[in-house]
Amino acid sequence: MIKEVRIHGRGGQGSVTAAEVLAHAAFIEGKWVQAFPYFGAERRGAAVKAFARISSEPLLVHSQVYSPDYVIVLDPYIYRVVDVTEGLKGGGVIVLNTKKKPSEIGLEGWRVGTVDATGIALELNLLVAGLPVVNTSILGAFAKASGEVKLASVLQAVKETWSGGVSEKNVRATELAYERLKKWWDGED
Amino acid sequence: MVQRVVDTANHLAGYAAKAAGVKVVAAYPITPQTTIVEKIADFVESGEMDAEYIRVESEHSAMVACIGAAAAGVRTFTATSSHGLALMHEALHWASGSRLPIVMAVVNRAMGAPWSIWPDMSDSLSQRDTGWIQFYCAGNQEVFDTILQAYKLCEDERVFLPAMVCLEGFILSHTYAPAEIPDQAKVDAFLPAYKSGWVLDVNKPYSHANLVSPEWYMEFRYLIQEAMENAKRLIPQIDKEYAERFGHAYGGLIEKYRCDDADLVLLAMGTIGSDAKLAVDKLRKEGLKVGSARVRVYRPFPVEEIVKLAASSRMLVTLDRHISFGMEGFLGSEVKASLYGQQDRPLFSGFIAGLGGRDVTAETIEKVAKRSLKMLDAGRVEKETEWVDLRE
Amino acid sequence: MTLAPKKRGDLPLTPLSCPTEGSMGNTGSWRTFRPEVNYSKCTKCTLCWVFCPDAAITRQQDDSPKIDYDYCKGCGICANECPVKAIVMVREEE
Amino acid sequence: MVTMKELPKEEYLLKGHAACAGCGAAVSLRLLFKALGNRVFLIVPACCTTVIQGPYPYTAFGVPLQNILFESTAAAASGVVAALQQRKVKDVTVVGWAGDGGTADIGIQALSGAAERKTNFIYICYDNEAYGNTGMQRSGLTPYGAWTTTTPSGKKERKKDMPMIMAAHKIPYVATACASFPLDFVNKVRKARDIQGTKYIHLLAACPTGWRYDTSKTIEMGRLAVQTGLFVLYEVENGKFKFNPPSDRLIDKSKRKPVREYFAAQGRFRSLTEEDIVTIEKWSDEDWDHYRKLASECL
Repeated sequence: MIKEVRIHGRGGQGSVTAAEVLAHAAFIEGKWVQAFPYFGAERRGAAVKAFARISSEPLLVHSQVYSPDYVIVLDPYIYRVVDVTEGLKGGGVIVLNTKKKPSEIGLEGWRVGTVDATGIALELNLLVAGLPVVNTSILGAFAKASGEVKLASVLQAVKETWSGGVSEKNVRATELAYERLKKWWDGED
Repeated sequence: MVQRVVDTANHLAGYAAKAAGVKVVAAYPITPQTTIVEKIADFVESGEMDAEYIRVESEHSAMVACIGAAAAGVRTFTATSSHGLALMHEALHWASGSRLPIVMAVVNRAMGAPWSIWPDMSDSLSQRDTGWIQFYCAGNQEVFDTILQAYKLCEDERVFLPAMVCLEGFILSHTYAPAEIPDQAKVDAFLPAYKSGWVLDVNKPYSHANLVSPEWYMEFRYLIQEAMENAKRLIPQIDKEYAERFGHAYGGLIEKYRCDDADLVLLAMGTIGSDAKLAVDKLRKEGLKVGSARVRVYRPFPVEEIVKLAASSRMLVTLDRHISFGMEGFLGSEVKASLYGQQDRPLFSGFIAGLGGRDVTAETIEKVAKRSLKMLDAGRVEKETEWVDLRE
Repeated sequence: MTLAPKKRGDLPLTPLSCPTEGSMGNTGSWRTFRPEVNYSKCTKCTLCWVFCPDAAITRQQDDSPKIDYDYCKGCGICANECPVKAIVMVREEE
Repeated sequence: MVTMKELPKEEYLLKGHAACAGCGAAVSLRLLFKALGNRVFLIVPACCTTVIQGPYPYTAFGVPLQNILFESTAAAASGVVAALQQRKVKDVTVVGWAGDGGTADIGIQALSGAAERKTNFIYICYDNEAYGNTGMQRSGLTPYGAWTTTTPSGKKERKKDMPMIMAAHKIPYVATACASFPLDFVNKVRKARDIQGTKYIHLLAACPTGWRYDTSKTIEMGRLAVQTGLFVLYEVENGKFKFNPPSDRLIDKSKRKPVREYFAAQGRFRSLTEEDIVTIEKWSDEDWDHYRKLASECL
């Protein structure tokens, strides 16, 4: 069984890192994984995509992701300019970083979860070059929304990617995002 | 202890250079190769790798610096892509003519004009006749393993030739996947200390590669051809030894998948050869007797393996991520050339696919196979070369 | 050092050439004029030896020159540079 | 400072080599080995020295010599130096020996890169002011007005100032030299050997075949180039410019021979006009002014 994830963000928000950490978390659980950027030149600020595959068997596939099972949206505005549901499988889950409630997004018909990852970053002073870091914490929300990876695995992957204070803050942010996810389909709106 | 990582094929190429105990790296950055040399720069600066990293001013100089370093007695490594490889062209000839066992990672990228940073194999396949051994990989682990195997092969006295280890840009180079980095002591046991056929030595003051008249030039070329034939014999042996030591095997020259009773065999190189397995599984479920064969070594070309495949099947189909303008894809040409001496040749059709990063999915490969099966049913091939997914 | 190859099996894997006097043969045959040393005039300044492009002049024990006619190409630099004109160029047939 | 009689008798450019009669480069190679002995790796691109070796299976060179691609002398040296560093070999001098085309034209990129990387080697450009090996075609170092086979009516542009280009790389040692002043050359090579980093020596190598003069006049031609002030012997050591003898005695223009003596001695300058000569002399005066300024700044 292969599960495919697409991550939307803007250049500089760490979409590719999010895909890597997610893949790493699944790898810790003994899964076969891939993580890769959209094949192109990434430019700071421009809309970008990254992908992850999580599989119970070795991955022979090397083509791009066309019909993901999950979509993660790092940027609160990008869903207005990019069709984040493109190719998304029926019943697919979308996890967005936004202050809004899932019902306020306007993505009717999809299983939408939201979390204010930007707010969490500001709260914890988790900033890089003055910008809030949201790419790791949202994986906590994704873990809860999808059930594809355990929160503990995500935290482990975060600890293996960063060290010291940065790691601690990322861990805390991920835990908070896990706790604060609002799921439309479970009546948490 | 085995180190289990999730990392890109490019980073694994860097890990392989480190594991191989490379002493001189000379490289110039180019997308999508860059993360290989960035990784090596990190290794060298952190002291994890005891090597000189020469930050040369061009790919031409990268290859020539490797030639100089290899001639001065140390193991060398470089990496490039596309136009960088093209710029090296004459130096590639000089390296093989000098019989120096240089190993280079080539991160396949299309050639311009126009600019493209996306993968196809026209860069490395254009270097077909330079006297370099060419490996094509289909996964991150294979990139690591093949680099180690390449050193073992190139430094064998029956070979003493340079080798390219090719991996498709982005598809492998920038894709994170799990891989194992074996214990260093086990690598050292597999790969002995650097060996080359000659070395600059004040006690043996030879002039290397001065003018050779027509009286002997041909014989020196013949020696290279012999070395290539030797390499063809040795690659499966080295792959087997590697599998015994490290548990990863790649089929030597060709990785066959469900070919034994196949009517039709799909031939490809690189990751298309991996995705082809998915297509084969699907077609088999439909009762269609299709197999796939991934040509892992393009030079020396596995003629005998192709002949065997032809003998056991009714149709061979190639998927080339390459076009030789005015002809067809190289893999197609060479598969056919391999079979000319055979009686009862199978049908053949060649497909051009995936140029400049056009995605080749399992569904695409399935479509190619079904189209070819129709020709097989009809007993004739309408058009020997077709372009897959070409827009109207 | 290895001898000249006679058959393919004698070749090294790549051309490695051995230091040899007369790598281009007996280059003395290129000559039209021949330098001759008048040892009674020679001051043993060694300039002819220093400036000979062909290493065809040996500096002897007493610093006087000895010309190797097997390899001297007859360029005439030695005669031109000799401060006391102790070397003269003579036509080969004379 | 070495004397003539202290020069070693050993020859590492062996007699019977394939240089033209009267070859300035061949004299220079002999002197190079008199300076360094045989613990030398010589890197040679396509140039006259490719041919001078003679054909396989023989070579006229008694030191290890790597023939390499035209534009890549300094790149090959970079690799060799890195390997020696890894092998902890310290008693071998790496020398790149390239012609003017291989240095100032096709090879300038690799040379500039190697110098910028502080590669520890000596680079010697033996400058015969044209592509001699292929039969005298114009190079970036062919002087103004000179005939070559590709400038049949004389070159219309000035020669690149290669040693000053190298000095601009802030390498520790740049020098000019000529076999006509053999001890000066030998001393400079030995000095270069003992300096860490990239050392560049620009060596004027008179060529009877290409310059169109009698083979016996090679040493005289180099001497004349210096005496007329058209070629100036100097060194730039750690940025400090210094005239070397005999150029240091020619700062006063009246001490120099007239430039036309140099032109008259060579067939390749046959098409120079009076105006050309005046122009060249003016350029030469400007060069001297520049050098004099550099020298006085460094006092």
